[in-house]
Amino acid sequence: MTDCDAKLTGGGGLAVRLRGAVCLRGAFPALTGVNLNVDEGEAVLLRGPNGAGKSTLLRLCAGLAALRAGEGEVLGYDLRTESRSVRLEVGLVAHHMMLYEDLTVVENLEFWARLSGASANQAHVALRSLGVEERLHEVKLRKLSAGQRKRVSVAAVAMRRPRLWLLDEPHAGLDASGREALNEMINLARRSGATVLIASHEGASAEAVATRTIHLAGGAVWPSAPSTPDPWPATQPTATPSTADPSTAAQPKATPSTAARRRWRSRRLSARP
Amino acid sequence: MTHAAYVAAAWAIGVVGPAAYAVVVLLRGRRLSRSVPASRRRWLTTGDEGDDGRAGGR
Amino acid sequence: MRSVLLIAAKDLRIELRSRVFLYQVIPFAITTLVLLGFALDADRAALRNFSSGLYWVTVMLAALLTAQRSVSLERSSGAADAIRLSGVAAAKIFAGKSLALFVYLIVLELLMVLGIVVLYDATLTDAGLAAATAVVATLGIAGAGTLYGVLAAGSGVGETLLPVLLLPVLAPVLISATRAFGDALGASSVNGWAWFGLVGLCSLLYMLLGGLSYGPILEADS
Amino acid sequence: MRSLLGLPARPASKAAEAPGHTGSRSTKLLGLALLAGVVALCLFAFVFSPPDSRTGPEGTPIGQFDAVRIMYVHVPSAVWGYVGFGICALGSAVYLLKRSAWWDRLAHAGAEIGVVFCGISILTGMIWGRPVWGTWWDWGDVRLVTTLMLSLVYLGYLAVRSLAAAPAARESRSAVLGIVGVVLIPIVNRSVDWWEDRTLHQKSTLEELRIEDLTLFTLVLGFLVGGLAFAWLLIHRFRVAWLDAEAENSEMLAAIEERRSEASTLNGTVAQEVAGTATEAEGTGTGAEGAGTGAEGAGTGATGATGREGTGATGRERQMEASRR
Repeated sequence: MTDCDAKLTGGGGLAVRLRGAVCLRGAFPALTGVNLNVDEGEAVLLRGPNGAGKSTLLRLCAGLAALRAGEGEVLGYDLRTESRSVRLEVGLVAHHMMLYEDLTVVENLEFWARLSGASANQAHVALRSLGVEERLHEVKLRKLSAGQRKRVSVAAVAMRRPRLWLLDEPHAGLDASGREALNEMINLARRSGATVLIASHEGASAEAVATRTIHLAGGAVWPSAPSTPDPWPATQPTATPSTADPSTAAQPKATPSTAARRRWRSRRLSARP
Repeated sequence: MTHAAYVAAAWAIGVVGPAAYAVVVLLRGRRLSRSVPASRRRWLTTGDEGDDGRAGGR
Repeated sequence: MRSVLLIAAKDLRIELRSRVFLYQVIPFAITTLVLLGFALDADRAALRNFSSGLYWVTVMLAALLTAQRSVSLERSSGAADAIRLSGVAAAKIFAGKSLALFVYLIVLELLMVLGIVVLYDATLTDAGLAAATAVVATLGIAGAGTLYGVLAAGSGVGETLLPVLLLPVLAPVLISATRAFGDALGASSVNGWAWFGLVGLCSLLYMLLGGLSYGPILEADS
Repeated sequence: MRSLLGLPARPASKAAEAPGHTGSRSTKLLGLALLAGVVALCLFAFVFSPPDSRTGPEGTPIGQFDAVRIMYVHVPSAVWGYVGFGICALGSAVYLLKRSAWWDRLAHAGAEIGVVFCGISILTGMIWGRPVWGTWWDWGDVRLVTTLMLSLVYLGYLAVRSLAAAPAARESRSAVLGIVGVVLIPIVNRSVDWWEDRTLHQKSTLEELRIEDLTLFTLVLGFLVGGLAFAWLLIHRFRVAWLDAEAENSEMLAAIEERRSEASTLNGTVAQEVAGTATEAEGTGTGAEGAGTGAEGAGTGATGATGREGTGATGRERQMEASRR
């Protein structure tokens, strides 16, 4: 619809690129036209009130929710046509656990590991790094506390070594040591070049790892504050809106220039009868 | 006429059934037509003749 | 093939742990057999004559329960999303889920054969035909149940929608399996193996259609 | 009478602009032909064609007498009902291959009309069976049982279509149901056929009746009139399905607009967090009005919210349309 769309086909360095993305949940428009660019290696914090569309945005980036309108690319794959490739390379920690209550911790992880082609060893490494104690490995998930389950479900994602991490309220229900372990894991992933999107209400824990914050409201991105300094400089340059890429002009990054605002206002007024 | 009651009942169903259905379809079409602009109803914009129901392209 | 077995084994293991099958589905089947006996006034001759039909009606009803259970297992935990994220082809997921459903139903049917022998006074005159029919018919029931279970559950009103969708579609299996079983139980003099062929054709079609359309159904489920 | 309904008096004022119905000139001609056909069929069925009064070898009457007149309704409605299911399956298959909205609507229309016609066929069949066979329902009658099973399958199809869901999800689900239903036709037919070795339904109604010329002609006329009714209903039902989707789509657009404007009021709180852009909240708050600014609204300087609002209604509408195809 605008000239920035013409640039969409050129990939390169962007982990997520959404233009006017509209997503439905049932008959409800959960996303109402999201424009978003995320560079590879960034850690972006998504904030916004309940029902702002954060979870759906993450599901969209995971290739699980279908685009109703607009365009989107994740890790260079088109969301409409190559969602299967997207799914193989992302890891989603969602509200629900994505684990079976009646299987033990190890059984759960080994099932997912073998199904997605990871090794059982990776599962154990992931469990250890999230601080799930050895004695819990043979316990049914049903008998774990909420915090322990969360650790297990993060481990189930971590062992797949995704290139894009999509974390939906990952800190909820975790104690201090759990949050620390999680943040460490996120940072570790970023150092190896992964990109992270975190939806969170709990500012402090998530901001510790985020390189910038994006606000969602009413299913669309709201102009956000300038990015906070990056505590873990990743391989990619983190200064997001490089002047070279005009497509970032459409992304609500900084305050719109007053001139543009004035122009728009006058046009709006003149459009009235 | 033999079996007059049966014949009458069958014909009543056979004629009234589709007719009632047609009324329902027409009324629904009228109600919906109000909320959809004429430009989105191709069988109107392509002219009144020769439309075989292929409304709205594919 | 490996992922098919993985998914099926996972389902069976969960079933062994949760005991839903043992404590809910099997008692349901026995209760149904007993109730049908009461409904026919415990008339020995009638029960023996109709045992094959009553048997398959009970299997269908139990299949509804197991199909629903098989779907809710994935959906309640959000694992349906995780399976899609694992990138396994839809046809393989379908095969795995169907295989697990097939195993439960076969176990149930074995028990129910005992049930009709004891309760309805049926005698198994052609065990080979009975076994072949049961295996093939159950494949079809499992395939259709898996496909329609996901389809109905995705629309949000699975509990009421699944029977409405699944039972008419399974009608040919019910008819032909009943006839073949009637022959195997010595209750009727039709050619059971011809009916067995029809059962096989149905099952083949269900599996084929299920494998092809499971993907679109799963994708619609977002 | 159906045709009369197909010829509504146009509101005189805005007739040429946008008549508020699903008719067009061709459907009106079709409706006229249908009306004439119904009149002719009634004449032939009740006046010209004779009752079926044959006698058996021993001189006992074996004919159906006047009950044969039910056949002129029963047989065509069964055949056209099956055609409706066939259209549904065809539309569903093409939809799954091409994801084309057109074929999806066609499948929906076909299924609904198929259920109506098959329902009529079942009812009239029962009414015919009572005097001729002496029973309302006969399990040995293959076609009756098959038709009922099939109608139930397509009732399930309509049930799925009636549920609130994302359009794409609903379309895929119902397409699978539509295909499975038709694949079942031969199997259900075979299985019920074998169910009873003999079947009350004659292998071919026409042969069995040893029909006189006029009876045969009336039956053929019944097929033609049934076909006209089928076509008329199919076109109108298709258009209603199309309108339904359009209305649903514009409702969706309205919901999106509403959600976005609701967001801008909500943004009082968000904007406070976003110190630099706090003053923008009321500037972009009335985004819906921005639609008039056209596609150039997001020029080079306009960023984020401003540009989006400007192109919102038109651009998104186009995209939604594209995604539907």
